[in-house]
Amino acid sequence: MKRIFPILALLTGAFLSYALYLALEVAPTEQTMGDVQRIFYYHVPSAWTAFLLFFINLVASVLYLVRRIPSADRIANWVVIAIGGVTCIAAFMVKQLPQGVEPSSVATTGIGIAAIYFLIRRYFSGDAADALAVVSAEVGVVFCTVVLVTGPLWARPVWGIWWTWDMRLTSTLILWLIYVSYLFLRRFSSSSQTAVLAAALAIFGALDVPLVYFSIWFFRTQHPQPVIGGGGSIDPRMLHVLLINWLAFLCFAGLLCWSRYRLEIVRRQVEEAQALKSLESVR
Amino acid sequence: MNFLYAAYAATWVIHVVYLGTLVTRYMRLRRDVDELKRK
Amino acid sequence: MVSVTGLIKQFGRFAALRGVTADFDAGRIYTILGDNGAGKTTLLRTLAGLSVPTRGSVKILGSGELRSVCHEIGYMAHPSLLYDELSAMENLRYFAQLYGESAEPVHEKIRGCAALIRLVGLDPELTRPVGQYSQGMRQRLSLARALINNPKILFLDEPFSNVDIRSAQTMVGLLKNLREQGRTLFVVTHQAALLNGVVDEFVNMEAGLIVSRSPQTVGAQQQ
Amino acid sequence: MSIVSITRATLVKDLRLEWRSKDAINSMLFFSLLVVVIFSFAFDPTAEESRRIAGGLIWVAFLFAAVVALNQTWARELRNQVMDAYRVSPAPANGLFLAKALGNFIFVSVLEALMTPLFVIFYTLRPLGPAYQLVIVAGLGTWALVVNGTFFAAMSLRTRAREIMLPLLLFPILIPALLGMVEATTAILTGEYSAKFWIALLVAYDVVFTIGSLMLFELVLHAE
Repeated sequence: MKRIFPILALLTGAFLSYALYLALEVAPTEQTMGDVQRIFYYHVPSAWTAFLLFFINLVASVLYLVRRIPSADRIANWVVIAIGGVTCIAAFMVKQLPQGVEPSSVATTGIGIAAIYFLIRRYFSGDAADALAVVSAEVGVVFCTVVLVTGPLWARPVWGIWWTWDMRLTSTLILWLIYVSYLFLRRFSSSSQTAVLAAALAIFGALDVPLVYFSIWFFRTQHPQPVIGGGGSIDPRMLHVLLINWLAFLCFAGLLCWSRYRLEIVRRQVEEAQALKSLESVR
Repeated sequence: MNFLYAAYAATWVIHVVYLGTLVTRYMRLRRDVDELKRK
Repeated sequence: MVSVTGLIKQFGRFAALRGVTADFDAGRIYTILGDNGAGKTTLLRTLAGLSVPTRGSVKILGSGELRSVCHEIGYMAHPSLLYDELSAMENLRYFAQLYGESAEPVHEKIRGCAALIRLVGLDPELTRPVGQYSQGMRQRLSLARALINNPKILFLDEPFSNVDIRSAQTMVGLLKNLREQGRTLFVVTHQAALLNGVVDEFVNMEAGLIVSRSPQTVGAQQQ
Repeated sequence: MSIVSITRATLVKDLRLEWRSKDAINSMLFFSLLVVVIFSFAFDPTAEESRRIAGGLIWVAFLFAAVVALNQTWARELRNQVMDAYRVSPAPANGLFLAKALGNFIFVSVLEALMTPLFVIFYTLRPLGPAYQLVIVAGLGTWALVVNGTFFAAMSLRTRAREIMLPLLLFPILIPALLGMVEATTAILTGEYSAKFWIALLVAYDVVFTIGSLMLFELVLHAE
């Protein structure tokens, strides 16, 4: 198990360098913004990775709470299947989707949600789900910080302002605030049931996201301001580089999560061993 | 132009700092495990 | 009546309970002894369903689901668990409502609370807020509160600490009567001497484990 | 032993306790007065401009006073560990939660009732839009503040730094509601656009988080 880690680390490093090379050299220069637009290849993949990690945290938190009561576990399974199914059907039924969104991508998101839920449910039992929640929250906050740093660095040269209450940037900031408070709760908790408290906060955070989205969306229509990255179609070559970068970031995030997860498991074993003053639990 | 390199550099600084915290936590943990093994 | 298996309670690097397994029968007074940090209070709170064990299970009256038997449980601790600004009667009437609209009408319940207050040697008509009671009076009222729903099991955590002798002896007398009525009592205390001649079994705890249990033939005390 | 009777009994008990020793309400009223005066010093716009920023100003002042009040929610239950008496009893956890939330709602509303006229005096405010909607927005906004505040106050009991944890947990989650309150109030004061959307958002927020709190409170109460 230990031998694979360095090999994977090297591979990921190579992949990241290749992606960096693509972003800096190969991708076409954007006419209006010039080379500074290349920040796009780091800003957007980091955001997608952060959102994915926060979603994994939500799933792990729900699973941790739901697994304690068998009836709740069954209900949750059916709810997730329903979400997956409805999203797929809605993808093809709904006539006017928001511009630039194809039914296929909505359907894959629906299936993706269900797939992630059942994958995590399959491989992460009770305490492991809680460890996964900690890990995904922490690594998610790191990637979210990257987004909040690269965002203004991009907005300054192009629109002359450091910060804009753009819909995506603002919801990323609020998600960042929610998950930093999540990490604070875990750090300051003096109860032996920290996992339960953190899971409850994660669920509250998830309930908050759609409300954040709608409130910022309407706030935007009343105070129009420039939109980061602009909408509209994107040059296929740019899209190719973007996806390569995203893949590289996902591998990197996976590596980070894996090592942080190992760290978390051993930390808990050491804590338990110190508590019970016995050794057999440390593997 | 330097905003581009600043953004890329900032990204890697953040990641390296985080990796640094992971390494220090791992070292401290290694020390605890050895201590436990000795006891 | 009450059984625990493999109870572990871990607070970060410290474990208050490190694997407690025991069985307790009905109609007996168990006194849990041990120095500070031995896990006495944690064990009592885990039995009463106030503290969730990290591992292991608690079965009370044959049920693992503590919420379904909590109407049979009375709990009392060193803090009074009463509202200082309310009088004795107001306190008990409020807590009686927590135990639900039993069939009996309101005045029945009032008489029930008044009887309980008299049982512990206090005056129900006393309108003085509980905050101005002496520690002995307050602990006796707390015992009355723990008896509200006629519970089968009573958990008492340091009921006698800094309580005047007369109040303590009244309480010990009460505990004896409760035991006679077939209830099970668990008393965590440092003043074991007070309970001489009344205790059925001493349970000695050390560093989160039960190290010895010395049943007492009532009357013949080794200590 | 329905939730309604438990909630009523607990709420009546809390109000009686509050009435017996009015020190909590008096200190909070004076604190709110201080907050209003300080805010009025810090921001002293002309009448025309004041309508535009008054919404944000008033709600931040309310938030300030509410957080200090919410930190006292469980103070009485902790003083003599009375919470354990409740937790041992078969009474449902949501009964305690609803009683505490309603108690807080009344408490914070009293503070707002004092602060609002002072703001009107200091800023000579006269709403151009439909003034009755202000009461709706205040009610919905205060409930959003109080239902999450009570929940997170219970959650922060289980942490070391109790006083600071409540705002740390509450504010990020409260942002959409806060935005709704401020924008709705500004819309009504300036009368430039309708506050319908924001009121709808506040209703949605209240519904979502009341249900969320009722489902998760039992876990948080017994998480020792």
